[in-house]
Amino acid sequence: ADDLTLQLKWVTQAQFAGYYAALEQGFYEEEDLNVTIKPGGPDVAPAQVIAGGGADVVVDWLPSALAAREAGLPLVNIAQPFVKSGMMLTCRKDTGITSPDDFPGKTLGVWFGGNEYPFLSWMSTLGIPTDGSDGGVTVLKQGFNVDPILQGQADCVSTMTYNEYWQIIDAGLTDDDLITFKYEDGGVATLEDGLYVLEDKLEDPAEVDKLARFVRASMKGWKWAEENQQEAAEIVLENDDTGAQTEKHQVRMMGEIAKLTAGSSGELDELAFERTVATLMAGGSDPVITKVPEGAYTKAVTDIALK
Amino acid sequence: MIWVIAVTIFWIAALGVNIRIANSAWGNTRAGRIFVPVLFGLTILIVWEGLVRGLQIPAVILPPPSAIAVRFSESLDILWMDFVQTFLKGALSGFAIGCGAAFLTAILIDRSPFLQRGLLPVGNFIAALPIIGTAPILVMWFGFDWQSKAAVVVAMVFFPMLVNTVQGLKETEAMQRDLMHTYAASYWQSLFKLRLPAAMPFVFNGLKISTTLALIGAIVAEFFGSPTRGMGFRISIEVGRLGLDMVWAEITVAAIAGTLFYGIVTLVEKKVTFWHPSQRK
Amino acid sequence: MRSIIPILTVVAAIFAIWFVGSFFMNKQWTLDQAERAGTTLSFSEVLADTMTQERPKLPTPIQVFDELWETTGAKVLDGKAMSKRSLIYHGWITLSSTLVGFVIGTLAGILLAVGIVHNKAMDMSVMPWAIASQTIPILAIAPMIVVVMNSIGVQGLLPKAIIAAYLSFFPVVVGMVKGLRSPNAMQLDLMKTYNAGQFETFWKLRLPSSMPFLFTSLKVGIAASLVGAIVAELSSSPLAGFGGRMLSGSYYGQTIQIWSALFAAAIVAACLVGIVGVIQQLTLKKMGMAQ
Amino acid sequence: MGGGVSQATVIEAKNLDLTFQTNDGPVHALKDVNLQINKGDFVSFIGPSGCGKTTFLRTIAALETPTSGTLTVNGMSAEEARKNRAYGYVFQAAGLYPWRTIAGNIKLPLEIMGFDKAEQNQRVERVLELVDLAGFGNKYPWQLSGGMQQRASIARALAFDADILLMDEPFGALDEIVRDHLNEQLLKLWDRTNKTIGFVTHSIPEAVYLSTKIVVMSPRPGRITDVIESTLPRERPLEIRDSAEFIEIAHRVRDGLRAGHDDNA
Amino acid sequence: MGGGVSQATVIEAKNLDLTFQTNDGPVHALKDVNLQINKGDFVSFIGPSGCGKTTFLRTIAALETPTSGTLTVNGMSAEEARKNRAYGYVFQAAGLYPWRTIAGNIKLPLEIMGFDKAEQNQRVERVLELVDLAGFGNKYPWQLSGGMQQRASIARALAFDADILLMDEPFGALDEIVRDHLNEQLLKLWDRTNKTIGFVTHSIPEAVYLSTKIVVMSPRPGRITDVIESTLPRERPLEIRDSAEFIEIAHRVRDGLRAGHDDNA
Ligand SMILES: Nc1ncnc2c1ncn2[C@@H]1O[C@H](COP(=O)(O)OP(=O)(O)OP(=O)(O)O)[C@@H](O)[C@H]1O
Ligand SMILES: Nc1ncnc2c1ncn2[C@@H]1O[C@H](COP(=O)(O)OP(=O)(O)OP(=O)(O)O)[C@@H](O)[C@H]1O
Ligand SMILES: Cc1ncc(C[n+]2csc(CCO)c2C)c(N)n1
Ligand SMILES: [Mg+2]
Ligand SMILES: [Mg+2]
Repeated sequence: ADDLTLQLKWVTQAQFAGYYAALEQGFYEEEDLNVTIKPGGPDVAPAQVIAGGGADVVVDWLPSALAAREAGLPLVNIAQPFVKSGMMLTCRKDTGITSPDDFPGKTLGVWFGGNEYPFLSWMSTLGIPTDGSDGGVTVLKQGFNVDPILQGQADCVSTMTYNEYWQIIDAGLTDDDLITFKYEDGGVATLEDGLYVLEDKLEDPAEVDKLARFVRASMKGWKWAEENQQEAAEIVLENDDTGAQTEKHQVRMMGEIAKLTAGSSGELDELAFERTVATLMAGGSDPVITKVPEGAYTKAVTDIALK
Repeated sequence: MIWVIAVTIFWIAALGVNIRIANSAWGNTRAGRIFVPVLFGLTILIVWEGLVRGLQIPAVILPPPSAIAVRFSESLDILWMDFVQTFLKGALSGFAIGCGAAFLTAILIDRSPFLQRGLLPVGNFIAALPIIGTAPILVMWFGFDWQSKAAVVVAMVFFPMLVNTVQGLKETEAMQRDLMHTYAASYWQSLFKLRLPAAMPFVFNGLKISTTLALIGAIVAEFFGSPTRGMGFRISIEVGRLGLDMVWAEITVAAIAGTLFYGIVTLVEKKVTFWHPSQRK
Repeated sequence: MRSIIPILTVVAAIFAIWFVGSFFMNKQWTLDQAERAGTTLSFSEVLADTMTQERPKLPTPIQVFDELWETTGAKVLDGKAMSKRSLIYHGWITLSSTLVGFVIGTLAGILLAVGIVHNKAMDMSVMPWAIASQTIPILAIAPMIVVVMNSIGVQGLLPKAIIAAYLSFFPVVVGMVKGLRSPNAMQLDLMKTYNAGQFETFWKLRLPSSMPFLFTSLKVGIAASLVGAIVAELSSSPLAGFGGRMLSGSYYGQTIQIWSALFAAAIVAACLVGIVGVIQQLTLKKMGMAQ
Repeated sequence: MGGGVSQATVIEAKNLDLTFQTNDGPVHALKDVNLQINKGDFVSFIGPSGCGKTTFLRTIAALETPTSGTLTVNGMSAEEARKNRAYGYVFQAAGLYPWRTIAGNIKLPLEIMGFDKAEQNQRVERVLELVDLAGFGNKYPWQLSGGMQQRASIARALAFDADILLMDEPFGALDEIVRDHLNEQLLKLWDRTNKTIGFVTHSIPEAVYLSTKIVVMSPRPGRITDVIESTLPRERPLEIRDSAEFIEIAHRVRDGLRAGHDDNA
Repeated sequence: MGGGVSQATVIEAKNLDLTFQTNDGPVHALKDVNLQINKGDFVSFIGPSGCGKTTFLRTIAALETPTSGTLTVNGMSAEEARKNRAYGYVFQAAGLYPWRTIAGNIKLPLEIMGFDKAEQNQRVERVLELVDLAGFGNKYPWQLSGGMQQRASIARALAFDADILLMDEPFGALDEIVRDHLNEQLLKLWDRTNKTIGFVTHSIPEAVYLSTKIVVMSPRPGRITDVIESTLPRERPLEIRDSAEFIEIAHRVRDGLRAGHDDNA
């Protein structure tokens, strides 16, 4: 069997259920692959791991992958299991926010590390300054959780439809207390959770074949997970090393994730790619990428995998 | 390969020079004492540069010092802004509050052996609470701005400072105390004329430990939420986009600021505890 | 032993303040919830709620110790001591890298100190940089160390141990340099009158006189090593150990979990320091230096 | 006897007992000590190491508390006398504060007792002169030899001019010539000011030369074995040490000492 | 004179000069020192504090290097003599290693010089006996009184039986009775073994009682002002100290001392 290591972007959770499902259901084995899945964490940069040779394939978001590419690390998207973005801003209604027009003067929690650019370009399309000047918003670098909105330190925080949003609900706020703004709706959604490899890997046909088998098995895993959500969540729980996840939360997350992967073949949608690039290049005074990336994705792998 | 060999040769040569200088009469002059460590540092930088180039280590893993220097000089304004936020606002204020409070607490509990016996072990226990756990809690309590960073610093420096000061206040010799006793000196007289001066070497020990803790505490706390500036903020976002040259530029600022801070405290210590045997010769 | 009562008093006082703190910090949330639900609560209802919230701003000691028991003692009784939900499992992960790191850091520290004491060039060049090295935020370089070690094929325990060692070597260097230099002029002169070599002077004079300093720095060093191991866990994969627990607790807003991991870490630190203390007592007694 | 100017009792110990509790069991440092010291007396304590000389001096200074028995100083309890700053004490080691200059060290008691600045400076000048250290006021203790430090500590005890002076082997660290010189100075001071002096020494000639009363002590338990009243005149040139009377007193002291020493290896 | 057994020169200093460089400028510790010490001599050095006694002894031991002049020990340079372990040295303070028992401390030089285990134990026994510490071998230094510690340090210097013994105020911390006793013991040892001894003291009677040659020194700069050859016989009971001859030598030493002392406050 061929060895292959996959580095996740985040900790073990249903966000990555497809890969764990493929592993546990033997889909990788069927493709003669011996896959190791490495969970990530907030202090793990997948791009750095792959640069150091610690992984063959990484799960990453397009903004940070493109940023890494500009920094000199030739990451290439080989497949895109997520077709929709799950990122949104969640605000408390009692702050008086009913639409993005109410943002000025408010404090917003934003995830950085590449994810701030969609936000910044969104604000710049809305004409709201983010540099602390009058009539603008105050931006906070949000940590790993939703405390700022619970403690009232921020009026809105970044959330994922499948995760942080439910943490707010679990903490005791209700759907009615909250109002959400999806990045999709603002037209600034970026491609999340794609599979990336280093460019030189694609020069070797044998490697490409291996990757194709990997993508094929992974997509099979994703489809299986979409159909068997309860079991998929349980598989995730078994693989969680921190022992901190709960079944309730993972089952719910699996349901939300399924909405984002639904209908995906794994093939990258060029339009979505170009939209993301446009968003990132528009972003504020210090854009994450300065020139249109060349060769940042390839269809070579999915072409074989989906044959 | 050429690079690696060149680097090795250079290293050995530089080390040779250093050993020579250190053992010569020059090594005892002020210039020598500055030159030797500087040459040592330069050697490390050049070896680093050579290895990164020679082994073609990708810049996204370890950038060469030259790239860091370029980034440093191009980003002075950002670095300065971050420095003000993290060091001047977060670390310094936390250092002042934490050390000041610990000093006063030490004087207060010094009168009560009961409190000392109870508070010091518990204090040591609390001091062992790792910052990684306390920082998110304090950020949750004190908000995103520098106040929470100062709080983290206070939590980190309080007990090392307390333990050292309490220890220092005990550092008088029996005879020195007896002397005060023969003068029927009051509590405050013997505090100010005997015990505080005698405690100073220990107080400075605590201060020196606290300088490095303060900076690290303020930076690490920013990983758990911050406004959009600060050294920790910059490091964490630049890691996310593989701007490692900027990360190292910030680390450089941290190392310089920390060493200077330490050095200044050491200088003050020299002035204040000039009489202590460890400062003589 | 005469310290027991004072310690208990202080602990009791802290718990009292802690309970009061829990009440005031968690109160706002309780009141907000009630307001949203459109009910008003009596004081005792507020009090009861602040003591039992699921995601309190400040959990009460009871909640923390309940959780500690649930994840340690109760797991042992269930025979699941090494399950992933057991703090014993996570504690072991942290402890193993702490101990390996401590050994590496201590050995490196002692070697460096020996070099510094015996070689003037090393003395002059290394010390300022050792200080500078400790002002570097470890959290920033930990991921790089992990990645770099990874790229040369070192994985698992060792990268974490190296980071732990990085934090623990410094106190050992400082303490040992002081200790190895603690013999006074007369003690050194005595060795000279016997025409003893550097090696004999080291074994028979410098090393024994450095023992009290060594142990003091070992105590600091082992606590630092634990902190290093926890920091390293944030950038290691998979996320486990006390560091992993704190982070995932923080990530999911599980304050009780953070606090219990925090306390578990502090308890382990206290035990480690205590063990070094016992070894110190025994050694110094055997050497006749404890009176 | 000895031409004392006044005979009021200054220090009186009755059936004094002092036991230290140590890890190895109790140490009986003073047993059944009875002694009366009058105004103007110069009393030397002599005896083998560990016989309780220091302990007795410290008890007078209220630095130790007797286990039983009574002790009065100036008619009050030792503790009250201490609070009244009735005595100056010179410790066995100099014990100067290293962060103060010599002058600063001598000023220390003056500051505590609230003398004004001018008075302080004047007194510092005077006592520095007295112990032959004029000009060394601005040095720090570690810049002086052991003997000079010891003299500075004597100056410190003299500065505030207490009526009682308690000195624990003040001249132990000095060479014979300086010692002779300071012995002379001390005698002059005592003669002029009529202070009461308690003085611990190991040297028989020194004890005989200085004292009006020599207290011989013996260890385990620490007790007074002999009290020898000196028959020497109050006026004592150095040469008196070659006189037959001097040698005879010295012999008596040595015999007393040796008797107490037999059980002491 | 003095009935020396052999007259071979053991230590010879010619025009010895030693200057310390300090922050406050140079200190001229030894100036133009000339001295010859023969085999079997017992030489005492006496002089006011700071006159260079310790410095001279340390120079002989090659612990200090003279600035100019020549010094030979056993016909070789002082440094070579040190490498040959030609002497035992007793420091002004006991300086026992606290982590070793008394026996362990005495074994220290024996271990370094590579004596075998049995020999080590035997020697430890013997020298402990010699300084009256038999039975204390297993105690730690802090369990002994200052005087006992000092004796242990003498035992340590005697253990490896060097031909030369250099002692820097070895009895300074002892009371008179113990001191007398150890003086006697030392004389006996010297008489029996014919060692060459260099001995620093502050006590005139001690110097006179012990020595075949008394070197009087004077400070600033440190130099030898007088060398007095003793006319006392080699056999010396304690009572000899009351003899006219003794008193006469003591007077000579005191005069020499006082002469050098006049410029020294
Ligand atoms: N604080 C103490 N605790 C226990 N024992 C003590 C204490 N102080 C003194 N002793 C003991 O009391 C005895 C008398 O000691 P003291 O210091 O009075 O003797 P000394 O006559 O002054 O001796 P020296 O001539 O050596 O100064 C000794 O056996 C000593 O060990
Ligand atoms: N290491 C040194 N550095 C500078 N000066 C020194 C040093 N050692 C001694 N001296 C000075 O040299 C002079 C002679 O000192 P030394 O110790 O030989 O005197 P001593 O005769 O032994 O005095 P004491 O009787 O007090 O022991 C003194 O002035 C002393 O301050
Ligand atoms: C430091 C850091 N914090 C948050 C995010 C945002 N984020 C990206 S994936 C993911 C998991 C969703 O459950 C989250 C929270 C980030 N990228 N980096
Ligand atoms: Mg005494
Ligand atoms: Mg000397």
